[in-house]
Amino acid sequence: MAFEPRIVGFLCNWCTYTGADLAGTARVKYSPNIRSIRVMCSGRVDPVFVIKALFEGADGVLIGGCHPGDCHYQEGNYKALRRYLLLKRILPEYGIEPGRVRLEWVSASEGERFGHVVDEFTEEIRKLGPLSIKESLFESMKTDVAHHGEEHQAPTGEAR
Amino acid sequence: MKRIEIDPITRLEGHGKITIFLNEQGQVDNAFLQIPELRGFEKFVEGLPIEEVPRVVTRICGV
Amino acid sequence: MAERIGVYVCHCGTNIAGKVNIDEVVKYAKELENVTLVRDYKFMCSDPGQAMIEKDIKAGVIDRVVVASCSPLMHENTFRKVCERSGVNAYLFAMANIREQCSWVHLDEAASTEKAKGLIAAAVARSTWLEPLEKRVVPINPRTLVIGGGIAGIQAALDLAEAGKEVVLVERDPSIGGHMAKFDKTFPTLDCAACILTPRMVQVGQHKNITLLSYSELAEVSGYVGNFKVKVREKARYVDRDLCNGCGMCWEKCPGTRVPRKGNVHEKLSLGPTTSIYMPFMQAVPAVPVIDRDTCTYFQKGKCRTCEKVCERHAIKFDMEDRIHEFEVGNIIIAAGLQTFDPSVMKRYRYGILPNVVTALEFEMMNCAAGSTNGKIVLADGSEPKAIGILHCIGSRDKDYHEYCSRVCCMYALKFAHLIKEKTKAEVYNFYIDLRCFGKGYEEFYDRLLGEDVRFIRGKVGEITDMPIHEGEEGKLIVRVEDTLLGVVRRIPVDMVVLCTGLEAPKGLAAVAKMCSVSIGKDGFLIEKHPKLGPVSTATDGVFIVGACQSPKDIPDTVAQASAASSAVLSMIMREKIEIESATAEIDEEKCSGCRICNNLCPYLAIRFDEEKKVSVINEALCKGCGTCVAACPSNAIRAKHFSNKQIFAEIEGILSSR
Amino acid sequence: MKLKIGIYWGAACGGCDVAILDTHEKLLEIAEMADIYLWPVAMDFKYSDLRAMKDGFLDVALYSGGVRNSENEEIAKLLRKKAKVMIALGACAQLGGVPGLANMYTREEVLRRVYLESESTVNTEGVLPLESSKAEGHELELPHLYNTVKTLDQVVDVDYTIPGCPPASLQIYSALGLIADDMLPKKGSVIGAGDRALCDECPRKKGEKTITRIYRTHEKLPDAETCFLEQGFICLGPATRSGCGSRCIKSGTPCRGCYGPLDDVADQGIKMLSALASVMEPKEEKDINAMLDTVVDPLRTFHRFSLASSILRRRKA
Repeated sequence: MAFEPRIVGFLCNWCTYTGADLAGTARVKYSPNIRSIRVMCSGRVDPVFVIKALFEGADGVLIGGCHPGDCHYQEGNYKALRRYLLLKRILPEYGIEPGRVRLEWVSASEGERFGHVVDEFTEEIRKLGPLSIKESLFESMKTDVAHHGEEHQAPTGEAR
Repeated sequence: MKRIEIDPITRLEGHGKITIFLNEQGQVDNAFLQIPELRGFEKFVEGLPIEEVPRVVTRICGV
Repeated sequence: MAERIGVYVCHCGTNIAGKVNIDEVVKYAKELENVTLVRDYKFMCSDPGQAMIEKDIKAGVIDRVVVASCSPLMHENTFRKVCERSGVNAYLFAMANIREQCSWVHLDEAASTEKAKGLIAAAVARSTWLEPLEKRVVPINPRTLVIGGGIAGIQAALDLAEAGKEVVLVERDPSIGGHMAKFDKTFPTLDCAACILTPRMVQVGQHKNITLLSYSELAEVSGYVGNFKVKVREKARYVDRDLCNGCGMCWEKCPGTRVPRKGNVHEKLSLGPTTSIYMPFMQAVPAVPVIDRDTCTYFQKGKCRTCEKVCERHAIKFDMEDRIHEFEVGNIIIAAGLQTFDPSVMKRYRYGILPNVVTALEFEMMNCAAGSTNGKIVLADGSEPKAIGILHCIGSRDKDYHEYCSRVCCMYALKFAHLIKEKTKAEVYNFYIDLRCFGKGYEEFYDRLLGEDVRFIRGKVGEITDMPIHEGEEGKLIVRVEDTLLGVVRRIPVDMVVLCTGLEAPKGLAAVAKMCSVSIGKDGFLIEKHPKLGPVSTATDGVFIVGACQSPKDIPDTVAQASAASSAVLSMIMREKIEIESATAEIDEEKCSGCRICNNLCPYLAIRFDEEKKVSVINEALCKGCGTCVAACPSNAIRAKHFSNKQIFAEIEGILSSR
Repeated sequence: MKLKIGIYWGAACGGCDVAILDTHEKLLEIAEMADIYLWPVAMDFKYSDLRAMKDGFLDVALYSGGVRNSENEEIAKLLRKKAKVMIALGACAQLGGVPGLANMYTREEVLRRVYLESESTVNTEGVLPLESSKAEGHELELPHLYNTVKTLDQVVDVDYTIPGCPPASLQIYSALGLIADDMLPKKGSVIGAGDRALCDECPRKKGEKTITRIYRTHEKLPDAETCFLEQGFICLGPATRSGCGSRCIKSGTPCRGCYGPLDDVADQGIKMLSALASVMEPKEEKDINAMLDTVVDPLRTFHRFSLASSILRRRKA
């Protein structure tokens, strides 16, 4: 089966989520690869969520917030931007292409643009191929087996 | 041929085992010291900011 | 876990069912953890649809509800209400948006169905971790605090008082009136400022619904919309307000000098009355004098008390102390006004060095009939000027000082030109960058001035000097300017220079803003809720801003804003109660280390550091639930209600559970 | 009844063992409350002694070090079987510790660097350690070096954790006291440490934070009174459990995170990353990036001790 990217979106309630709804109302068509989680503000998006989503099987993560200056909570989007830019610097060290995480400002009136952003991002992720973090972790530990012991425990990714 | 394993060797820093092989007469035919532990500091200090190196390599041996 | 979740999948006619395989989705949902029942229906939002949920809840089959239908922005409230009236907390409801963000936007049926499964699994996983929250409704105290007794505060206070609502008006100076009380005429109609302002001041002073605290400053604000607790410090004026009848004997006999008098006429301009016990100005409200402690002979040297002796009503009280007044108010209107730019930092205009370089405010006072020159325009030596230069944009539209336009200077400069022409025979030069005459009747006023023989030179003045080069420049102030319309540098000799200083945020505004949880912009002014749609509200519910403390403004705009704010406050008061956000953030004191990472992050200033406990504390009444602090808290001591880490982690796992 | 204790070190440096010894005269009290049945660094027991024990014989096992090879895992599992209570002792057992940084590389990269490329190694024949080899006719065996460093709880069921690199000696003593007095909290808890982040016990003055740039230690002399983070030195204190007695802070060094995350924090390093980015001043992308250029080596800075326990655990191969 051909690779279909799975993208998790973290969309702010006031701009990007509303914009995505508008895309729906206007029947804009875009790729079904994104699945979105609504948060009140892009400032709520903890980089840990992004890492968690990648670990749980997302091939890409889209963070959507209000345009600079338009944040419903005034400055949450700036915090999101700084976290995102710092997170992007750490991803390559984890062996993850930084292009797999993307931050976009999409306003409540930009339904069509939301569709474009998703289509474009989906194609980029498609080019990057599957991320398969969990599978790769399993693979990396396949030979990590004690002589006399049982098989090592599978990674659970449980929050500690 | 008899084989004696001293595993682990104790009361010193680090991991080690000694394997001794005795011949028919019960005399030592051969003895081997093996170091089973490797952590790879040589690799992961590469590219470390210089001020971090002394703080990291102290974890080679804490004894 | 023993959650019993009911999942309801909506067909929305064919809107969803046309693209998403409902049977498959229902089958999938049935297998999800904690799901007790799954139903599908043509229109979940319809009465029979709602009744389905209601019946299942009331039958005790389910205790949490997930509806997979349209966007939560569309129908979250509808279904929350269903939950509530059936006995399930509204916050135990979760929604999967399988219409706007699924069936309407994707072409492929299989992919839409898979996505719908993931979205429903996410909502179910989230639902498992949801917690009931209390809806919070708070009453609105009908009393209002107005900070600032300039024209903005006066207007707002009167609007409210006339509507029968109590107002506490706090003014920093001994009298209300603000800047407007210092003006002679107002542009463009040339109304006499005192004539229109004084009656209103008196009305404020006498109104039964207004508690006027002049010579007072805001000391503390706590609480939240509808329920603010306010402390105001009233400075000791050493004169009993109730006993004084304003006869004037005290200041007539006062030997103290509040301001040293010299020969220079202009030196008295901005200083007002000069004795140590003084009435700020003749129309002051309250009409009660004040003793200036710093220059009073008694306070400084221990004896004198002349005023006390001459006061027949024994109103002088040297033992008076600052008083703290405490109030509870429902809303706050900040009308803190402005201060004018101090041009002495612009060395090239030599303000403070050359005696005949004056600021606009000094020139206003010179023109004011009640001022120290009785309204005459005179030079420092008392003689009449033959030529006056008016320099626009001093401190405004200048990257070195304030980038913004102060919005009033062009018009008051024109007013000055007119007054000069009216009162003297002097030549008038206006040095401007652009003339911005945008208000009602403003352009017409400019046009009128063009016919009054006033000269306009387009150019930002480079320098004011008293060093003559050419003949006829001796004893004059020479304005060096590039006339950008002619493209030449000119030297224009005048006798007096008026600097049209811009408006800036007044001293102490930042402290007031902090107390009231209002943010300050880069320019130093208060930030409104929305520049277009919320010009007098702020990010903090129950706090409103009017007049020049929001941005430079002329009198008409200020008054309009004041009335806008008072009607907004009235609208709050009329509702009697207000619902406030339940999905807020909270800090677990047991976990907070007091690292203070979060302290600067909150745009509503809802986070405060408790110095005693050494932990950060969220005022939940101010919190709007954006979650920024939660994402930042490195020890997870802050929890976002309704958007907790656990809930979002569960959603992530759920959303990725289908292929 | 005296406690029966076994102490073992996996991929460790022995610092945790020394921390036990560093309890000084309290060691006598420990000796009174417990008998030791295994402690390679200090006393002479063999693996054979451990194997010979009945399951559940030990009351407590203290395991320090990460799980780096098959021997570590084997002994960890053996200890788990033999002990009623399994305790992860120190940062390596809890988080992977400094040796967990090897998760940025593969097993092959590590072996190549250590045995072939290292400047101080002469290995002209290119010999690499073999798990089983023949030397002069004798069969010899070595443990299998793992590709991925693991924390103890990724390999066996861990009951309690005493954090730190090394754990503060008195904290070990007090944790042992909890066991002796049967006062252990609920399973899975961290013991011998605080419930709040380090800032709670840090003596420095803390104010509101807005950071304009990051400094390395040689770039600026830190003020001795003020919070390191406020001065622009990356300090992991806000994201790190207290209990060490602010050792680093008191010797003029920002916290590096060895006491690990607080309860319910899924990823210490990423959480600190979020906190730091939150309090940075710039707003424009260009300015933010200029400031981020001053954050050198972010992965190893934020995950100095915790890479192996982070959500992603290692660099993707």
